[in-house]
Amino acid sequence: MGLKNPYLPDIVTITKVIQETPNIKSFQVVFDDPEKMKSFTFQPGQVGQLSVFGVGESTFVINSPPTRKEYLQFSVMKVGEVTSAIHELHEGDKMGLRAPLGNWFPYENMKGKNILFIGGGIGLAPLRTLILFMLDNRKDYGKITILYGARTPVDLCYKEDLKEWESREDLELILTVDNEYPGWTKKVGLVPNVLLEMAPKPDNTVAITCGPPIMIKYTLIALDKLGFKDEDVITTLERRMKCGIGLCGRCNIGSKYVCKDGPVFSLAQLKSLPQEE
Amino acid sequence: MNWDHYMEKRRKPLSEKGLREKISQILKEVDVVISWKMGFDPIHATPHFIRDEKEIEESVFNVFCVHNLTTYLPFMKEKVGIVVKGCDSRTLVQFIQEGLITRENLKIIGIPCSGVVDVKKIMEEIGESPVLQAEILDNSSLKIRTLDGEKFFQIDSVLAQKCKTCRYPTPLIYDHLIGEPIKSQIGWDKAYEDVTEFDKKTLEEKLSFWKKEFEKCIRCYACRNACPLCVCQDRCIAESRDPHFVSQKLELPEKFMFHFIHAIHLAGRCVECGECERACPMGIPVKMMKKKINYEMKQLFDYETGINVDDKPPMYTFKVEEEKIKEHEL
Amino acid sequence: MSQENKRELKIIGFLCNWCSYGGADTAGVSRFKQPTDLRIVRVPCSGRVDPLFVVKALIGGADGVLVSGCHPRDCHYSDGNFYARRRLEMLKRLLPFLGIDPRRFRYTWVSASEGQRWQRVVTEFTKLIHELGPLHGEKEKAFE
Amino acid sequence: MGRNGFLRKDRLEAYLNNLSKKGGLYVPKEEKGAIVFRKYSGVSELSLKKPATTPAKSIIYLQSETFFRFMFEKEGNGLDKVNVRIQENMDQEIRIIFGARPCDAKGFSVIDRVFIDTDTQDVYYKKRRENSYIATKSCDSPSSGCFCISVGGGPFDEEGSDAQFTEINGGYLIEAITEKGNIFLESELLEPGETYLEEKRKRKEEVERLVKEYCERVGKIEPLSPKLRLFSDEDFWKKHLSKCLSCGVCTYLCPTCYCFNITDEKTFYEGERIRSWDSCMFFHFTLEASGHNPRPDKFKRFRNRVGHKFMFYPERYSGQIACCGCGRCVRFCPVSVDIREIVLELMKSEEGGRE
Repeated sequence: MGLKNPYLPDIVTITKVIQETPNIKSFQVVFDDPEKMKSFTFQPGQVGQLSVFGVGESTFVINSPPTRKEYLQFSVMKVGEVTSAIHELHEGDKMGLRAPLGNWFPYENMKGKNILFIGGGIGLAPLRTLILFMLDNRKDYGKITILYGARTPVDLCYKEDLKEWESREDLELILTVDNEYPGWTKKVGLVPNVLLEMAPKPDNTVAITCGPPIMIKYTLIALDKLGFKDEDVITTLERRMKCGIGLCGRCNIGSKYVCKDGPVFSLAQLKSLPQEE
Repeated sequence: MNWDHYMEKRRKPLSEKGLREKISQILKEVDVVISWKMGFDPIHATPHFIRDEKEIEESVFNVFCVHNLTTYLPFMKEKVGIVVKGCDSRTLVQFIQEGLITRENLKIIGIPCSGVVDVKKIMEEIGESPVLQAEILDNSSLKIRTLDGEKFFQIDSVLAQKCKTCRYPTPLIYDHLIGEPIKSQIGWDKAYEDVTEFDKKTLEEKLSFWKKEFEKCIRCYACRNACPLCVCQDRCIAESRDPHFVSQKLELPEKFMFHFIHAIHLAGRCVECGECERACPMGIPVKMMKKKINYEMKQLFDYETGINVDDKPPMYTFKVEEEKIKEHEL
Repeated sequence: MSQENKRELKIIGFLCNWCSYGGADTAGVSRFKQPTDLRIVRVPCSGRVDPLFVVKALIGGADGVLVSGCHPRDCHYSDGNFYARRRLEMLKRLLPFLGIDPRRFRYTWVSASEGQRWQRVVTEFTKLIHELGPLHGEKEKAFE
Repeated sequence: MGRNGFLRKDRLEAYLNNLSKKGGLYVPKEEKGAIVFRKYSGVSELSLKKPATTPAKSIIYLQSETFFRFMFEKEGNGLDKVNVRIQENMDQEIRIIFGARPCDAKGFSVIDRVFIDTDTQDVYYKKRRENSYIATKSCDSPSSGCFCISVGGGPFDEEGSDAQFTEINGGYLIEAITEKGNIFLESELLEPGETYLEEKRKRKEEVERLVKEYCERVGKIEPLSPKLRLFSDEDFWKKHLSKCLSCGVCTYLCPTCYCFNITDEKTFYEGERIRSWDSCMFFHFTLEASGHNPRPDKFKRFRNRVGHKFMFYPERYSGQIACCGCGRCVRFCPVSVDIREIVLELMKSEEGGRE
């Protein structure tokens, strides 16, 4: 037939499970088909549909960068039926994967610019892929700043990465937690407030933010206050998705489908769409 | 079934003017009044949410006001005024029994009702031709002008099934009553003749009847959503994955299961307003299952739904010694 | 082997934890001979048995369903089986309306000490279901 | 139009019997209170008088279908981890639809744009669409709630049909519209149709006038501008949708609605992935696992439905409206929500208040 069936998942095997936080696990997977593993390409920010057969599919961003190809990594927060089922899985278990889906961060347009990453909780996942990608192409970008917050130190994801980033000279990492915590000596405060305190300059800078809806809401307000233009603010959206290819109709915001036309949108694009919660 | 003589006697015109005045009066005490107005054509009325004095003018009451407006109440947080027919009022009684509404937040305008029509039946008779005009002549017949011409109906011949055996034409609970109370002569047995008749069929006949009917079901959930007593709505177990009673397949077992869920969750609660059946676009007699359970509730517990606010629904209570339930020996 | 070496049928039993499950256990410990068609689901109380469990079982492939709880007045939770009695009686009367033989569903009371009664209940019910024959075909289920 | 032929009514049975040998033949059938498309089993059950209750959509775009089956397996001595094997479930049946209405067929072209004119084609739909042959019956008169002409269709509209037949002179004039439509003309039971063309032209004029007159009460429905202010006015939607029951009648009976759900079902060792119609009117449609729901209220859901059909879809597909005017959503809505009224009010507001 020759026609690709976009609904058929590839089988992947879990090679490693990392407990990031009490309710977030990262899963590294490889395609069972070695050819597929070799030929698979994607762009930073693109997503995949992981499926636990018999339970269902859910969308997650590929948070390992395209420049590191030994495995694909997904981080899963346990919230619903599918994510709970994924959390039950171990190394060696099989999943289905349909990837890559959706659009990606416009990193080509960011060359030569300063990059400000603002993440909250598991919202660091989509940023991670771009951060690692940029670090692998470090000379293409200006100053890189990462502001990352979580509820408590326990809820910070990618601790290995954070440690490494903290030690690097070529990027600035600011960590914050919502409330005072025994032994925590870094910043305390909500991400938008810390952002205002930092007062980064908007000149030649792109801000990329991802996190819980409430954090994004106030971060966008803060960025506006700081003088960031809507075109220079980029975020990723989440919606309930099923097909992942813009057909099933549920993840739309106006005429745009988050699964196909997104999940990456600039604030300028978002403002042109009907406002939903 | 001969019920004509009795309908004739009780059919009386209603003053819509009186209704509008009453709505105007209670609108001062509540946030919204739910009534009816004319819908997209003269034989389709539609629920009318009145928040503004200006909207009162549109409200109507006639044989096309088929909807049980109480279905919206359990989800409304505002103070509501509502217009009810006799049958609809039973829902209110049931709501109060189950604590689903607060009586103090409600103003009820009752209308003694001499029956509404079965709009589907009329649609069928006129071949779904567009209706241009509908007129009620001397309270007993209808003149309906469609694109195909004029047709006359005796109202009695197109009366909704539930109205033919209506036992409570006058609202059982109200703050204001428009018009004179109407009494019904219909006995309880008479109202359940359809159930007892159907039950006489063999098991095979009954199973194949329901298979044929449920085959048509498209799982649109209109029956559930139109049902005033189906208060789980967005939390319905028919749509949940855990517990997982029903899959998304469109096969008969799924449909049987869904309709069992609907009926069993209404055991001892269904007030037989018939909204489920009326809402069904596929013409499935979904009310029958519920009526059968009600029939058994009467046999077992001498209980009738939505009659007395102080009653307790039979499935919510028990007796240590059940007079009517005998241990089943093999 | 099943009753009279016929094809084994699927009978689902919902047994309350405190009485009937114990009754079944007593029957087992006492080595009372029982048919093997019954598959037991242990529930905390007969009051936990949603009539829809029974319906789901019958639609899903069971040929018979047996619910058994503590005798009235003996409920571990004092009144669970009183509610169960009303619900299950309602169901039993509804089933034939949909064309399902009400004899395929039975509810009864067996206490933990009544091993013999349990044996009788199971044996008789299984025998009855075999007399009625399978509800579902080998390939096609009754409601398809 | 291409070739044509005339079928006398008394030959309809023989004709359909022959047609049913060429593939699965689906016709509208009367089933106690509803007309539904079912496999042909005899001419006596055929019901062509009025449009079917459910559109022909479900014959090609099944309400529920299995994408693939999966099996959990182990190799050899079974000491390894469990493997999953996937088996695609592609439907190869030839489907012939006889007696849908022009609006039903037009609905398919709305769905085609989404499912086929894309780089990620819905192969299941596409396959079935390729394997299907649709003969529509031109309408004799409008039905209650119809508004095909208002949305650019009509009682003789050819869009999406492979062939069309018109009831005249005690029979049916069958005309092929596409190459595929010839399947309906390959029959020895047909007489030459040329002599009936004039009669059909007259009939067409007459019916179109009748339908037009009825649709004029509605007027022309145009795509809505994304800049429409009233569209984001919650009070407007609340006013119109307080009565909405949030059921799926309007979407499931709509020939153009195509939104779907994907769910898994499994027994112990195997299972299947199922695609089933979903409705944007349901609370669960957009409910996320976290509990967040971007469209928690029925009026927001309905706004999206109107938006999808008259604003978002036209934006994506060069001004085409995702509505064929069949009127089922109006006719069968249990509380008579009238989408025409809502769209017209939105359009009117645009005239006065364009930004």
